[in-house]
Amino acid sequence: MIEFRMPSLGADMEAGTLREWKVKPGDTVERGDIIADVETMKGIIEIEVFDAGVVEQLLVKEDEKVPVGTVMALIRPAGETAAPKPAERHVYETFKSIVNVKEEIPPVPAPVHEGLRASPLARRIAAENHLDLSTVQGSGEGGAITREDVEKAIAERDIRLKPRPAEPATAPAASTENIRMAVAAAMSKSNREIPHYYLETSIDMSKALAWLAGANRQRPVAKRLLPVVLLIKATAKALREFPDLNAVWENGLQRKAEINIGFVISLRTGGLIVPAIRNADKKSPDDLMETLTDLIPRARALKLRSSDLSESTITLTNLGDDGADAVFGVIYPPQVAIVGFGGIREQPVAENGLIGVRPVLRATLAGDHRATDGLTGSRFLAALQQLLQQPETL
Amino acid sequence: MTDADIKTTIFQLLKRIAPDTEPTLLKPNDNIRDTLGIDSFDALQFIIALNEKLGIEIPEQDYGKTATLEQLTAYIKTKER
Amino acid sequence: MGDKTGILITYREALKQALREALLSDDRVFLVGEDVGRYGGAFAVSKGLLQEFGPERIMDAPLSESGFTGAGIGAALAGMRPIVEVMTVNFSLLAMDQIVNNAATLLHMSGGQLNVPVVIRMGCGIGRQLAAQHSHSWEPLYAHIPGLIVLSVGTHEDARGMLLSALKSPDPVVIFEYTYMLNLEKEIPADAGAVDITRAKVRREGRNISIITYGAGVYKALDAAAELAAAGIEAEVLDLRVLRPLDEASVVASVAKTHRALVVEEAWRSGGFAAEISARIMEKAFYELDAPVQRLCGVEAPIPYPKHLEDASVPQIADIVNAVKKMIRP
Amino acid sequence: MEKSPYLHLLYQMLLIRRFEEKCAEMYAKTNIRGFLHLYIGEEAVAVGVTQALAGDDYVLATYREHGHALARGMDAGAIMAEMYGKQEGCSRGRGGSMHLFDGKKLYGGNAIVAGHLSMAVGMALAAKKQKQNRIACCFFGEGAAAEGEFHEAMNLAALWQVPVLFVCENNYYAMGTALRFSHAVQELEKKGPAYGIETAVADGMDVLAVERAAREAVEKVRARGKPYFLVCNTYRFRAHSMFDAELYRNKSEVEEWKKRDPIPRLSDFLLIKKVITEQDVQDLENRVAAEVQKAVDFAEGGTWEPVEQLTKFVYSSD
Repeated sequence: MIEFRMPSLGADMEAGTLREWKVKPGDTVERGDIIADVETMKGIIEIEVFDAGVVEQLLVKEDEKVPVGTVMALIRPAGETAAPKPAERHVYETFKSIVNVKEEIPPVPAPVHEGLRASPLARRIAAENHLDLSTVQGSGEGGAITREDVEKAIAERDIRLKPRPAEPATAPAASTENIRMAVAAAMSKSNREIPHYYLETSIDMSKALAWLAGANRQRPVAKRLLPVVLLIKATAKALREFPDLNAVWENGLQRKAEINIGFVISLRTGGLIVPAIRNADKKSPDDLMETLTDLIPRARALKLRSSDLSESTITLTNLGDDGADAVFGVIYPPQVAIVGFGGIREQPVAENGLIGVRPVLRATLAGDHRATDGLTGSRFLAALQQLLQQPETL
Repeated sequence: MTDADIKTTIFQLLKRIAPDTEPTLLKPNDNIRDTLGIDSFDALQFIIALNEKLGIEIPEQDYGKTATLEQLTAYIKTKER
Repeated sequence: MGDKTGILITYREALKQALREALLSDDRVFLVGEDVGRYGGAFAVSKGLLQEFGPERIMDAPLSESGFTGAGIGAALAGMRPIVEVMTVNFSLLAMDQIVNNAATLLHMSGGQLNVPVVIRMGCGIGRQLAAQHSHSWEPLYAHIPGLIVLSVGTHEDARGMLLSALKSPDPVVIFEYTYMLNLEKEIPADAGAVDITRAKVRREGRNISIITYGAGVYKALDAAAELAAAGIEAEVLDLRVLRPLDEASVVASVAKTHRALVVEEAWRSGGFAAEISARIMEKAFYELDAPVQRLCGVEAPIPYPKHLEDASVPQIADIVNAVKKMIRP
Repeated sequence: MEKSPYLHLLYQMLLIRRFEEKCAEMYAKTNIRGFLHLYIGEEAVAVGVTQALAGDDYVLATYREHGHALARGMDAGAIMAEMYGKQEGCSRGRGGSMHLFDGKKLYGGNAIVAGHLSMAVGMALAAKKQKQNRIACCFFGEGAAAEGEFHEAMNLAALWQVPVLFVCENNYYAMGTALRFSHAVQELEKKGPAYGIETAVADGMDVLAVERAAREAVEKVRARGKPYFLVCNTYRFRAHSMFDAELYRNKSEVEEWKKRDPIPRLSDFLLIKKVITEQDVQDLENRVAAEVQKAVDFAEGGTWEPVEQLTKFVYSSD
């Protein structure tokens, strides 16, 4: 039997409150399925399961707060059989059709509400396409929904719904307080434990913005890029040369193979959420824009998955054009650096003895002095600046 | 489209982009982004939404002409044939 | 340069040609078993080989399956490449101690020092009205045992080639040959020889359903697929060939393509090999499935003598056709 | 000499011979399928030994057991129907030629060589434990004597001192492998004493000799409650089974053995001694022919077990 435990989603998480089970005993789960919403100090997080099997028992009640590591549910691994229990009736019904086809297949009872009959493939395609299976008419054995049914339903829906309707404005109640507390705890820990050093450089953004304006003119509205994707990409590329900054400090410096940039998203209601942009160095500006388009609305709706949050190797904070001129960040432990970008400002710049006006960005680095020294940080910022002078290569 | 229709559409779209705001409380000359706390990302999403819903394409250089509710409504009307 | 022209050959003749080639190509190879020499082989597979190779290399053994199988294992340990013929799988139970406790374990028990390059062939299967003590499908029994390589000769191509590859194996190989097919004629390339004994093989491509089978099921499934094609259903036929170690990737690949699987075997249903295949699909391809995996297996009774009951005991072509139709058009 | 006991021996051997000749015919006509192992030539052994046994003794035989079934008094019709696969057969058609059973007269019909020897030991053990006067009699070929199970059964029987009569029907060929190629010591009678089991050899082509040896053996087994090993040297005139090209022996050898055919041997002896007449022999032939025909008619008229009953008798509760 697999014990599903309250996961740790970061070094700072000590406990979580179960808000909602997304499964019930008897449900089949696959690795990666969302099985619960857990409210943490970071907000409501969708919790994934990492094993395949059948949910045997739910041990934690909704609204119960339990420490990390607490067994929350028992999952019977795929292939393992259990003594039949009344609770598993619906699974049994679902797979009842696995009988000797030489025998008469017994008449299948009319589908009951909780026992929606759909093939795994149909379920998977439906999930990937956000299709509600209860709206689909099944044509398979015993009324089971098959791939064909789902594909037909998706095609029909896509014709019907263009453009897509507004999502219902029923975002879960933001637990601002919790998020505030999470930020407080992490930042306090950081300030207590991490000896920060700070560096700043000014970057001429005229080439980058010109390239961007040109690129955007040729694009449909939906494909436009924001300056921030260039900043993310440049940071990620620069990090390749400075692996000591893309690391964590846990009993010494531990470099990370992947460059996963924690991107700070501020909530209008206060507080921050920092989902990870995985392998940012390998993504094109368009890919990065797409990632942001996926992450930001979900973050603001407090609908991030646990995997969105737990893997970043460095943090990037961007105040944007409405923000202050520069930001000196507080490192998010156990990371060892945070990159900060202020607003892009028109500034007088001396060039060849003349004063010109240029859009200027103030980029900062806060580094963990246990891990690196100012020299490494300076070289990193220099590299960042160089990269932003060649936007077309990003 | 009447001014009222345009306004309703704007409110709907803003509500969708930023569900935790109250766009209907906007005054005609309020800066939309500042008042609602909308960042550049949300602003772009709003422009995309306007494009999808009304077929209007606002080029980047015109962003300055669409800062307030009043300006935006007027801008949309000029773009309508 | 190979000769790709086809020759018509019986399953028996293909087996014999493989034996002959093995004996010709390696002096260490010898055949031992009951009636392999003077009698010409219980099923005439080794007929004429005694005359060609002499009694040193074609060794008649007394009825003592445990004894001569153990001797084969010993000879393999000591540098020979014996081919042990256990006439039929039912008699192999008497040799099972040797196969399971010695051949399969020595390498591991000795910490990698002693490998056992023995090849053990046995006739098996159902369909000759030989009743309960001579009609067996015990491939799953052997496939259960780590340390063995278990091959199922479902086609003439494999009848011609599997033995040669098995003799190259440093580890014990058990080969199941199907007595029911001995007289069956099929075309194989004139230059047919050793075959890959690590992979399953798609014997017919299709996109609507995977019929996964082995041994006696292969030609039945192919016949069924031909019939189904006429009805507009494109069935893929996957011949597992190697039951241990199982080529799971080919199973998953086929299911990922067709999204439906029917597993066919003559062995009994409970704890059979179809159960293993079905479980692997659940583990590795669950989200590819558009219908529950189905099994067509032997009916769980000792095999009876009369033809009509024997036929009803194992899946037939019509059963496969019906099962597929039910899965695709419920 | 009394007439009827001799006539009875002749009748039984003749019945087996004619019955099996009919089997060969029906096999050729595909009315009988599967393996068919004929006993022709060896009739004296089953008939001779059976005379010495009591009705409730346990008898176990090999897959070459038609003779034993008939000698034990099983109905020829039920046996023929079994070979046809009809549900009126002695094993409801499920067993065929190799698996003739009768809950009182014959415990098979066992097709795994030497597999039934230790069963015989167990049946004798049960008789001993239950203080019954029964013995077990186990027939097997000389091929079985090479199997480990033969040696295990012999040792157990001697160790536990159980009333079992092992009858080795040495026909010199295990399928196609001659005795000299399958036994290092070809005097099979030497294998009994190795286990401390009293052993005798009989001429398996002479029914009177077999009967004499068997009576002495059975008497000893029953009286002492100990095993006994009887080797009957005999010969099968037919192939091992219907699928047998007989590459392993030459025709002259077969012809030589046929001169010792147990049936003419007995009838000639009785005719010379004037115990019987030619007419007696002719009457016997007629009677046997009628009986065989009746068996065939019974089998032909039999019915097929419905497919629905395929899984019947897998468990006792079925």
